[in-house]
Amino acid sequence: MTFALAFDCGLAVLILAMAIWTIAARTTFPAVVGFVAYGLLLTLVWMRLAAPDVALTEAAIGGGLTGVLLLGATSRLRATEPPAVSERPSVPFRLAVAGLCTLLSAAIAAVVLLLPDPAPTLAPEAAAKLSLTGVGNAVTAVLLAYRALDTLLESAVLLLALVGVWSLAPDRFWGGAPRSLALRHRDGSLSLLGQVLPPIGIVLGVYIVWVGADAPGGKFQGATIIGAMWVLTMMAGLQTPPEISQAWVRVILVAGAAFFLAVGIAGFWLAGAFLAYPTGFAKSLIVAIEVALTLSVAATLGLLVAGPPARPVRT
Amino acid sequence: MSLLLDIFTVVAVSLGAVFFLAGAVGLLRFPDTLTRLHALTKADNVGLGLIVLGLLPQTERPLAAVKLIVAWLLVQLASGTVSQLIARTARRTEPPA
Amino acid sequence: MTPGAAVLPCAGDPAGALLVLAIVLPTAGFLLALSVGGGRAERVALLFLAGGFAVAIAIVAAIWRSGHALSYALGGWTPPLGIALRADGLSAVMAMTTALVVGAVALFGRQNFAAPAPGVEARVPLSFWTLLLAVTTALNLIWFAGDLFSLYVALELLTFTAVPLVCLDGRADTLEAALRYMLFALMGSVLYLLGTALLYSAYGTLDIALLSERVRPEPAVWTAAALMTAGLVAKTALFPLHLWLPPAHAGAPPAASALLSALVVKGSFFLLVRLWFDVLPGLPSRAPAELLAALGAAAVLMGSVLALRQARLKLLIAYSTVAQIGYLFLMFPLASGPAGGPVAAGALTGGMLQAVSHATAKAAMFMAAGVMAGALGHDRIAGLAGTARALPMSMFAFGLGGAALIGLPPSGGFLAKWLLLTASVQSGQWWWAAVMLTGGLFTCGYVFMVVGRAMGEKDASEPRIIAAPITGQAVALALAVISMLLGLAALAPLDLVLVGRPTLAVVACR
Amino acid sequence: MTGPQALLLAAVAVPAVMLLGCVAPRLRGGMWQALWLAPLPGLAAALLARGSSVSFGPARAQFVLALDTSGAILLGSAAVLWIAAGVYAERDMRSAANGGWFVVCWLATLTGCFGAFLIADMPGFYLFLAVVSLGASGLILQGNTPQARRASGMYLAFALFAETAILMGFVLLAAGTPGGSLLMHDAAAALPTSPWRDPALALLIFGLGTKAALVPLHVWMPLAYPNAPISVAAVLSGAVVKVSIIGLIRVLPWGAAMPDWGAAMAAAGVFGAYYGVVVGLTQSDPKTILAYSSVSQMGLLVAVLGMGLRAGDGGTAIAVALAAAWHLLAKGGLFLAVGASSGTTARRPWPVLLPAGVLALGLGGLPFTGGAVAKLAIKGPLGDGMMATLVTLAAVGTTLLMLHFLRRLPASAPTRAGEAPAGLTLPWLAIAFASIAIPWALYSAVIGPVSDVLAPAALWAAFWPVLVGTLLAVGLRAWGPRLPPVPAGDLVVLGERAASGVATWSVTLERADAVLRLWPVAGLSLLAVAVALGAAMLSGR
Amino acid sequence: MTGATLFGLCAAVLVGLGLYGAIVHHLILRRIVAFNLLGAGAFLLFGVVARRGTGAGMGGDPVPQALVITGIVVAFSATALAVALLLRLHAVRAAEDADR
Repeated sequence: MTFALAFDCGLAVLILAMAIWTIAARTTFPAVVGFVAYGLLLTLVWMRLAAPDVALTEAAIGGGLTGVLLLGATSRLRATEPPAVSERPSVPFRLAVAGLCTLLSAAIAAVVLLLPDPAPTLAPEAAAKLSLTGVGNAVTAVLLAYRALDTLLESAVLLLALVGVWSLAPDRFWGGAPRSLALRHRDGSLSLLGQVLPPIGIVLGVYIVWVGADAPGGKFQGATIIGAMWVLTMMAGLQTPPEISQAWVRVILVAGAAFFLAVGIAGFWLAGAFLAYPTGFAKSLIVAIEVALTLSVAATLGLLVAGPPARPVRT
Repeated sequence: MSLLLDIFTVVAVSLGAVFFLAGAVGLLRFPDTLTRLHALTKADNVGLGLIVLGLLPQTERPLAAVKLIVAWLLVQLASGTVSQLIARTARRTEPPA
Repeated sequence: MTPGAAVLPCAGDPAGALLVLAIVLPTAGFLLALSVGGGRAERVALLFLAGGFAVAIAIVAAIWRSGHALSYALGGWTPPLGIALRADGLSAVMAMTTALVVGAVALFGRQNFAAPAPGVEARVPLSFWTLLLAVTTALNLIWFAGDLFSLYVALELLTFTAVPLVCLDGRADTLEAALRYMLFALMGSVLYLLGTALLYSAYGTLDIALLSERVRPEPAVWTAAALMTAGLVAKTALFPLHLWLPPAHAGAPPAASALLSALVVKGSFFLLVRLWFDVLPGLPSRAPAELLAALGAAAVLMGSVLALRQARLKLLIAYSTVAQIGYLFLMFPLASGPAGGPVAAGALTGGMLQAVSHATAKAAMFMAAGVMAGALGHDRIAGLAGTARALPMSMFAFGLGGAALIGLPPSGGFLAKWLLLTASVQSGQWWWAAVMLTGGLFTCGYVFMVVGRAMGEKDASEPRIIAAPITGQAVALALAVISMLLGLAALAPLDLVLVGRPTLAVVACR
Repeated sequence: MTGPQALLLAAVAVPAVMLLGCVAPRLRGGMWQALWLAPLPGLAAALLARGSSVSFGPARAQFVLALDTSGAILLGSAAVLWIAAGVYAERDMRSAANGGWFVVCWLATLTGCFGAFLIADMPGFYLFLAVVSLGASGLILQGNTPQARRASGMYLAFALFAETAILMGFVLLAAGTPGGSLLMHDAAAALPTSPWRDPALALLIFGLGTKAALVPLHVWMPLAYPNAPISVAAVLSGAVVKVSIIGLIRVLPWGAAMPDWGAAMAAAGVFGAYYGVVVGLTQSDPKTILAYSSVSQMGLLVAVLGMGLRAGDGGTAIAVALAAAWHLLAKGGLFLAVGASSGTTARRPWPVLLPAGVLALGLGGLPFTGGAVAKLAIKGPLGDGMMATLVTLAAVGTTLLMLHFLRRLPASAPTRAGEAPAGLTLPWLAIAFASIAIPWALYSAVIGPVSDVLAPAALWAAFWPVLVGTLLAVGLRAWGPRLPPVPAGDLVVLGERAASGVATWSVTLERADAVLRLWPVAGLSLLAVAVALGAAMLSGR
Repeated sequence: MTGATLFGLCAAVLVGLGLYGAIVHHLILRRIVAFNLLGAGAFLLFGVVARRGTGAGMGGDPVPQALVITGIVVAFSATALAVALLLRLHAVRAAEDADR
């Protein structure tokens, strides 16, 4: 057994332990904490799987923002968490569920073991066409050229989720700002962090977007960091969420997707196909789209964490 | 020279790992939040510091070394703030031991 | 970078650009409506939906005239690396239905979801109009996308639009219904996603056309097919996975219910059809198809009986949807006979026609029920007396929609039933015919129960029935009439459905 | 489009357009006066458009109207009845509370009835059958009593069962028809060689037999007619029920002999003929007695169809159509007579009773009435065997039943005091006259010279069953009260008990649904579906 | 056994665990957490597929990696929407209880 495999084994065991903890924990808070740890461990797995782009995304979104969201919900729901054990399904029932889950897992595991060797891959093809896109990071090429449609839709999905979250506002608060994220008890150290970290974070985020064209990184990762910085300042009480009816909020939210769509449509005339880039401009357009999307995605992520409007419009 | 540096790295990283181990034991064994926090922060600061220090000679480019140091500083900042938060919350919610 | 002009491969069919347009138009509308906000979202939505309607007609015409499928390689990147849009007859028919029903819902929604004052933005109108555009994007993508992962994103897009529509009124029980719907649909999506991962692991592509050439019977495919089918079935609310449907469809505002029942459940169903008959042609043998049909049969019987037992009109219609979804699944064993045979073609056509017919009829019924509930102030079936006299147009729409569900000629439901019955006779599977006929009887039962009540004389003690605006009633009636005449109009779509299906010969269905 | 084609179209389109006109409340009010006009194009078509056909729509699913001889016979006589009943209904029902619905249902039933007589393709027939059933159940509801509601529901339930069977029968017919024709004529011709011959025939006979009140599928009939308004009972018992006869005529293959199916139909029909008489004798309400008489008479018509099928006799269709036309007019007339008699005082019953008596005994075959003509017409298909004897003996029973009816008629009379208004008696007298005249005219037009009917042997053959029946009636009068009372609708009581069993069963289903919709249970189902699908894929490789 | 296969098996188990949690838990927030666990399992499966498809000098097939990035963002949107729904439901319930 090589050292690497031993490490992988240890990692797998830890992840499974965290997963079991997350499922089995008696109350919600430790479960969520377990989930965040699980997300961070997964980041390591992604590194082990030679997927640094995914690792960045997982760390930023899977562990980070999802964790913030879930922890926030946990603390807000703590008062209402019923201790009811009677609602839980009976033991035989849970055994039946467990049995079927095991069967499903076993089926997937069997397929994993039986996978063809050598595995079919698009890596050579992606590499061969990479020069056409001008970028150096194949993942970015996939996201913004080969499968640009998915990315375009994904930005629409984020916006749509935001519309969905907003639609849950009480009518009287429509157009107002989401509830403040600031902790109930103001804390000096947090506001210090809120002042020190964001400049660094924003630089880091921009850097990740910028290198994304050629090295691991990209808009979602960078945007998440920038978004997280925003959330941090809001939590530190240094900023309040903006009112959602303000025009600039809307414009920032929509700009990224709209720009992407516009470039895609322009491709009809300039490059002969929707979402195609004209020769020689591919890289610059891709970077431009990434930048535009970064801002919008960061704003969307921040507002998704902030939740629906909960304060009346200031007049 | 490189051998010396390698030995330095091994020693420093191992020492860092020991601190982390101690921190983990403390986290599991200490009775209340504040003492646990105490164990954890010590491990974090010193352990991570030693590991970063140990890795510095192994970097190929200066930029990588800067990155490592920045990572350490950021962790310092974050863990300092978070432990502060946890400690305050603990003092508010837990009865003093 | 290689120099030269033809760096990027060119896209396919020029008419294929229509497919792009069908997706881009509502997306652009969604972005525009969200950014201009205010009271202008409605106007933006109507404008872009009208454009979408024209595009749908153009697509149908292009396919009908050329007799073969349209395709478009996005960005000029051909599969497997890139994503292709593809429209065959099936997708064209569904796209046309979408344009029709979404258009009707938009016209119907104008009275309920107008801005409170000119230029003033309010929660419900803005949400409704943006979501309506997003639903169109998601559905068109489902009909046209040729890539299993893009279809996953489209499915999620559809879920994210459908869920907020369920709880627009913000009451606790609709919120609960929406949450339950959301979580169950998410489980279904993950199962689907697992299946796509397995397929990619085995064949290195997610393109439907390429997969159909490469797929061989082996464990990865069986597991993938089982997982994806289960996930899609959960999203389609096939019995016994219908837990979320009745509360969600009954609780939503009428315009939204119409959309959900008519189109949203058809999205995952359509994907299932794609999966079974395009990705895995001939692969899933009789046994799984029969399992699906058995669940469908249970849905028909259970849904119908429960519809009969409901005290509220919208719940009755929702349970009727459960039953009608069951019908759709009866086509699987019938259409997975010898591929290319006239029996399979007839069954496939019948199944899709059933989907379209149910879409228009059910939308009309939900709208009519909404008008009645609005005028009565409740939707208790026991208190419907006098509605037929007060709201004859809505009642007529409900009755016609019901007749289309029952399958009276010349409705699309009749033709669908006829084709499916014929297929079951010709393939020797008469038991599915028995299920269809029994279900038809139950359908008569619950439709007549409502119509009979509504035709009764109003008790003097009941509060007065408020007059309802004419537009909504007219839209419902128009949809009902369309569903009733679909059997005549559908004679062309009958062949249209089979356009671009190399595995199935284009033959007359009888 | 030629003139006859236009007439065919108008026969269906005029009532249909009037029906659509009812959407406007103002037009609906004015529709009352026009009720009697609606059937006129049908009458004209029957007289002038025989043999023509007209079709619409794309070639693969044509909507074809065609008028063959049997269709023309039934259409014409039905039109006469609808006109008379329309006049009657206008006088009788106009002031009813729910008048608007009455007109709507009346026109729907009329459209469906005429459409069914004219249509030549299967989907069209199915459609018109459905329209007729819906309209008719709505008309029965106009009786506006709890019993009427029960009767209406029962009528609809049976109609739906019948239509379900008919739909499946049609699907089987079409599946067995080479070339994909949907015309009933083509399908019937291909039936003897169809691989689905037996199930198709079974379903069609079951379905159309239900519509024809073949025992034991007759139970809706004695509930429906007595509880419906008079005019409604008249058209339902006269015209509407004949839709089943035209359906059977169209779908049975007259080119080939099918002894087994023919014999089965004949046996079922004759059984019904006797059953109707026996149960009818236990009834006291004249309308119920008439309903049971309809059960009996429809049984006879089915029996004749069966005998014709058994022998492969091509002339059966026209003979049965003629007999059906007679029954159509006579039974319609008798129901109107019940209405007319309820308007007269018990002291002067004769102006009503006398013509009613002629009609009633005509059903038994009284010479010189249309009944005797009808009897002679069906002699051919019946042959000379045992079946002929049984049918003749059934005429004795019919006479007996009809005399029972005549005795009960005045007894039920004085419900409303005063003279019957002319609007009520005139249509009735007109129908009474038509029912005598039309069969004669038809016989000479489509079967043979009238002298056949007037031959002494034929006269005697028609007369003696009436005589025997009359004698028996005198005997029965003494013995009658001792007959056990049978509830109207006899077997239906058992069925309703079974239905309540189904209702409790549906409560169980509702509980099961509630359990299945629990989150964990649904989750378990999801897993189970996935695993089962996987297992099925694995097993089916 | 390679690391990729190991993590593939790990993914299979995670899927089972996630499904179990999502079905059995009676608290909706726990179901949401379990759903995220389940989703991560599915993404991990993609990651394993990507890792196995090394070639052309890349550590893995970039296409599944890109799919996972998209998938993670979609899953986050789903979580955000579900959490918002849950919070709103509780708020409305609490208001209704207060009214009563």
